[in-house]
Parts: sequence; structure tokens; C-alpha cells
Amino acid sequence: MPNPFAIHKSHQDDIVILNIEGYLDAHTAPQFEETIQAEVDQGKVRIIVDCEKLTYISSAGLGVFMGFIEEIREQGGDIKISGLNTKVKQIFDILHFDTIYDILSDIPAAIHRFAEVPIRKD
Amino acid sequence: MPNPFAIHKSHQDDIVILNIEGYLDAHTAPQFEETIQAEVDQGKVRIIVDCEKLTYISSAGLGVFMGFIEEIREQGGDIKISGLNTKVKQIFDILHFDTIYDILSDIPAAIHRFAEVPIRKD
Amino acid sequence: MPTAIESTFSLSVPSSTRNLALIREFVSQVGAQAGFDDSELIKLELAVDEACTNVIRHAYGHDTSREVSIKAIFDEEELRIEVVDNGRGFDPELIKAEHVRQLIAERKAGGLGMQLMKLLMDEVHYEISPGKKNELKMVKKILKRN
Amino acid sequence: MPTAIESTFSLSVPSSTRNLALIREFVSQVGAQAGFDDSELIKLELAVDEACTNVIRHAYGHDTSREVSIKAIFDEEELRIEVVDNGRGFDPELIKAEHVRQLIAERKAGGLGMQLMKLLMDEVHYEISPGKKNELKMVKKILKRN
Ligand SMILES: Nc1ncnc2c1ncn2[C@@H]1O[C@H](COP(=O)(O)OP(=O)(O)O)[C@@H](O)[C@H]1O
Ligand SMILES: Nc1ncnc2c1ncn2[C@@H]1O[C@H](COP(=O)(O)OP(=O)(O)O)[C@@H](O)[C@H]1O
Repeated sequence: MPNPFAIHKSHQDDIVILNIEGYLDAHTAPQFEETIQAEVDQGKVRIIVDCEKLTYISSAGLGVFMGFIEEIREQGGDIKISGLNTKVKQIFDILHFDTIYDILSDIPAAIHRFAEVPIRKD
Repeated sequence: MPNPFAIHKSHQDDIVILNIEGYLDAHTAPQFEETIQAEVDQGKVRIIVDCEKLTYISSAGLGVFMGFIEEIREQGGDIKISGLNTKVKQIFDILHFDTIYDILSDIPAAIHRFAEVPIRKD
Repeated sequence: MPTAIESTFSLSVPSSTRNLALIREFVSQVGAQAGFDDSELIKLELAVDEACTNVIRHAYGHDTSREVSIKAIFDEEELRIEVVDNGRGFDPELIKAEHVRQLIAERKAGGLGMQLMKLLMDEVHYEISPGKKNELKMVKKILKRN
Repeated sequence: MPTAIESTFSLSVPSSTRNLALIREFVSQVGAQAGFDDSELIKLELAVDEACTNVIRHAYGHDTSREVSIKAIFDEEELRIEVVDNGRGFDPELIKAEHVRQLIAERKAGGLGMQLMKLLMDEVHYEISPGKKNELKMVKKILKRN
């Protein structure tokens, strides 16, 4: 079976970019959670999660975004989400995640948003 | 559901090239059979079946190759098979189809074979 | 004289999150046959994924020796999905939907599954007999396009 | 005391060739969990496809109101597949394998299904009770790589 879920990490200045690929469900969410936890533990709290290659997300995956956001914002960082395809974006929209998270079209737009709005307050 | 099986037709001189795409099983074989039948009915008996985008074949698909080959060779034509990927080629190999059909790496090689060996005799 | 022809599909798998992908594939292929388009299919997959994730986590507490069963039945009008477990059961009436914003404030990473099912499907209905048979029935209407 | 843990999966679908793709996806995902690699998976898919195609065509004569059931059970050593129908049955002993070359000479477009199953699987075994329960059991050993 091809790896159903993978995370590729890169950096842009002090911003961590996590490209997530495949599906994020109750089976793969723990891997994503550990990755974000490791960044937060190192004080890296400016995070872009690029979802261009994300094919699916369930509440277990959405839960990872929810579980960290308060702590990350308290530490002066944020999670910006980029590259959602139409199908996956529907799922974020149903739960109105766009009222809580900055959701951008692509990585450059997410980097730009970090410069303009380092922490989203709502 | 994306179309599980599709056939694209093109020509090279008097050779008909059928690019088959997706899976060829008992559900989709009738469509392939009708396409070949239509060519034979028009006297087009020099046929390359290019399988570069074929992902799977079962005996129902192999049966289409079997059902026409005698008639086509009697009429001075042949079916050459090209572009099989490793996974699908395994299935042709298990039944020793390569002892009966010319199986080539790609379309140019199949066209070339038609020039060299218009009808395979074995 | 039957007026509508029903198609019935069923799938049983060990109770493990690694089988969620197979469950979604099952739902997606049945849903496509029932006539749902891509944007509706992902919603169906999600509703059933949430239902089965709850069975795996809550009803069976990740005991992979247990079994999750899904039945899907459609006719021209609707697709019905039934998810059955014989695990510990619960009282769905006691579960109150909390808004994402509130869940986040309470530092919760869950609590969206049942909300999602209700948002995604036209009907969601539980019949609970703890340890015997807990059944979740969900219905999605098939909208005719013409 | 059980020495090996078995995982059991089952799928039932209406008897129609349009469900062969779902059947193959089921077999592929279960086979992958059992430890088979890509080149082995396509062989497993093919063997089960051939078995189910025969049920759809021959046992039920394309009557889509009937049901095809597949069970897949694996442990560390082997994957067992059982395909069950309650159709007309047949005597597998009477079916003689003919070479492709011979089938072609007789202008036959079929006759490869049972041959393929035997070539692809380690064991193939029929238990036939026409109209009641016709069962095909196939086994593929899991080769340890280390
Ligand atoms: N099938 C089930 N069996 C037992 N308890 C369940 C089941 N489904 C849901 N629950 C209970 O309902 C609660 C809410 O479920 P849900 O809305 O899906 O959120 P989450 O699963 O993230 O907690 C669960 O935490 C659990 O206590
Ligand atoms: N499940 C079945 N029920 C009834 N008859 C069957 C079944 N499977 C196979 N047969 C019989 O065995 C014959 C050989 O099957 P097979 O080798 O798969 O080739 P094909 O299906 O192409 O004829 C069939 O033509 C049919 O008469």
C-alpha cells in the first residue's frame, strides 16, 4: 500500500512549512499531531500547513488544528492553512473554520499573511 | 465516478491505433469488443492496442484479444500490443500471450513491427 | 409488486482505524452508483468515517478483535447507511453539540463527529442496546438532476 | 490459547459486473494489510475477480437481484478467500483447462478464468451444493521477507 499520509517539512525564515499529503483521518492524525507537537516543543510557533496534496480530512484531522491553536497563539505564533482543494475546503467550510483560521490560496499568500497578521484575533 | 475505461482512436497510414485507458474487466470488455468489431467490420484489420494507460486486465479483457485474432489474421491483418506496464504485463505473461501476440514496448515499435511482420505466424 | 429496486451492499472489517480508508472507498463506490457527484461523495465518506471512527474509539475502545459492520442500501430516492456495533453503547441525547470556537477555548481536539454527521446527512438516528446491538441509521436523499 | 491472530473482512454486493471494481479494491486493501506487495496484489485481485465474474455470469446468469459474498481472512501465514453464491452450481471436475492457443483455434473468447485462479493462488477448492451454497475457497501463502 502506498503511504497513505506523508509530511514534508521546509522553512522560510522563522516560518515552518508543513506540506501534508494523502488523507488525514483517525488513523493518520496522530502522526500529524506529533509533528506539530515537536515544532511547538522547539518554540517554532509560526506554522504554515500546506494542504495542496491533502485529499481528505475527517474530524480527527481537524482536531489537530483545534488542539494546538490556543497554545500557539498564546506563544505569539499562528497556524495558517494554504492550498486546500475544493473538495477538502468544503469540509473546513461546513464547520466555519475560516472564521477561526487564516485560510490562504497558496504558500506565498500564507507567508504574506504572517507578515501582515502574525496572530489572528477574532 | 470517473469513467473507469476509455478508448481513444487514432490512425497512422492504414494502421488503427486504439489507446485503452483504465481497467478492462467483465464490465468494460464489451465496450472494447464493440470498438474492435466496428474496425473489423470496416475492413480495418491492422490494429495496435496501446496499453500504456491500462491499469488492469482480467480474462474477460484478454478474451477480446483472443476472439478476434484468427479472423483478423485470416483477413491479412494483425493485433499488435504495446505499452504494457510491468503489473499488467505479468498477467499477459502468466498465460504466455507473448507466444501468440506481438507485444512491443511502445507505439513506434509496434508500427515498425507491422512493417517487418504484417501477420505473426507461429 | 415492488415499485423501486433496491441495491444492498455490506462490509465488515476489524475495528481498527487502519480500515477507515477501505470503509470510505466502499461508501464512495456505492454512493457513485447511487448517483451522487464528487462533492456529495466526500460528504458521504466523511459522515460514515465519523460514525465508524466513533465505533472504533468509543464503542470498542480500540479493541481490534471486534467488528465494525456497514450496510448501504439505495433506490432511486435515497441512500441509507447503517453502522452496527455491539459495544458499550451511549445515550446520544446527552451529547450536546458545541461550536468549534467553544471546543477550542476548552482545549478540546474532538467533539465534532456527531455534529458533522447531522450536517452532512438528511437523517441521523441511533438505536442503542448496549452490548447487544447499537445501530446508527443515516439517510441521504438523491437529488434528481435534469 | 490462540497462537495466531486472524483478521476477517467481508463484503457483499449485488451480482453485477459493475461491482467488480469494488471487489478488487476490497481485495487489494486487505491483501496489502496481509503483507502482499504490489505485484502480488494484482494477482490476488485477478483471482478474486475471475471467481466473482464466474458467479455473476454463470451461477446467477447476470441476475442483479442476487448477491455475491466475499470473505477474506488472514493471519501471519496465509490469506484465505471465500467466494459464496447460492446459484445453479456446476461440477468443477468436468472443466478441463485448454491452452490459449487451442481456445483461439476454436474461436473461443473465454475459458481462462479457472486456469488463472489455479495459476495465481496456492490452493483452489470448490464445495458445491447447487441452489444452496456454492463455495470457492482460495489460499495464498504469505512469504516472509527479511
Ligand atoms: N458509537 C459510539 N459508542 C459509544 N459512545 C459514542 C459513540 N459515538 C459517540 N459516542 C460518544 O459521544 C461523544 C461525542 O462524539 P463525537 O461528536 O463524534 O466527538 P468525539 O468522538 O470527537 O468525542 C464521544 O466522545 C463518545 O463519548
Ligand atoms: N461459479 C460458477 N457457477 C456455475 N458455473 C461455473 C462457475 N464457475 C465456472 N463455471 C463453469 O465453468 C466454465 C469455465 O469457467 P472459466 O474457466 O472461468 O471460463 P469462462 O468463465 O470464460 O467460461 C464456465 O464456462 C462455466 O460453465
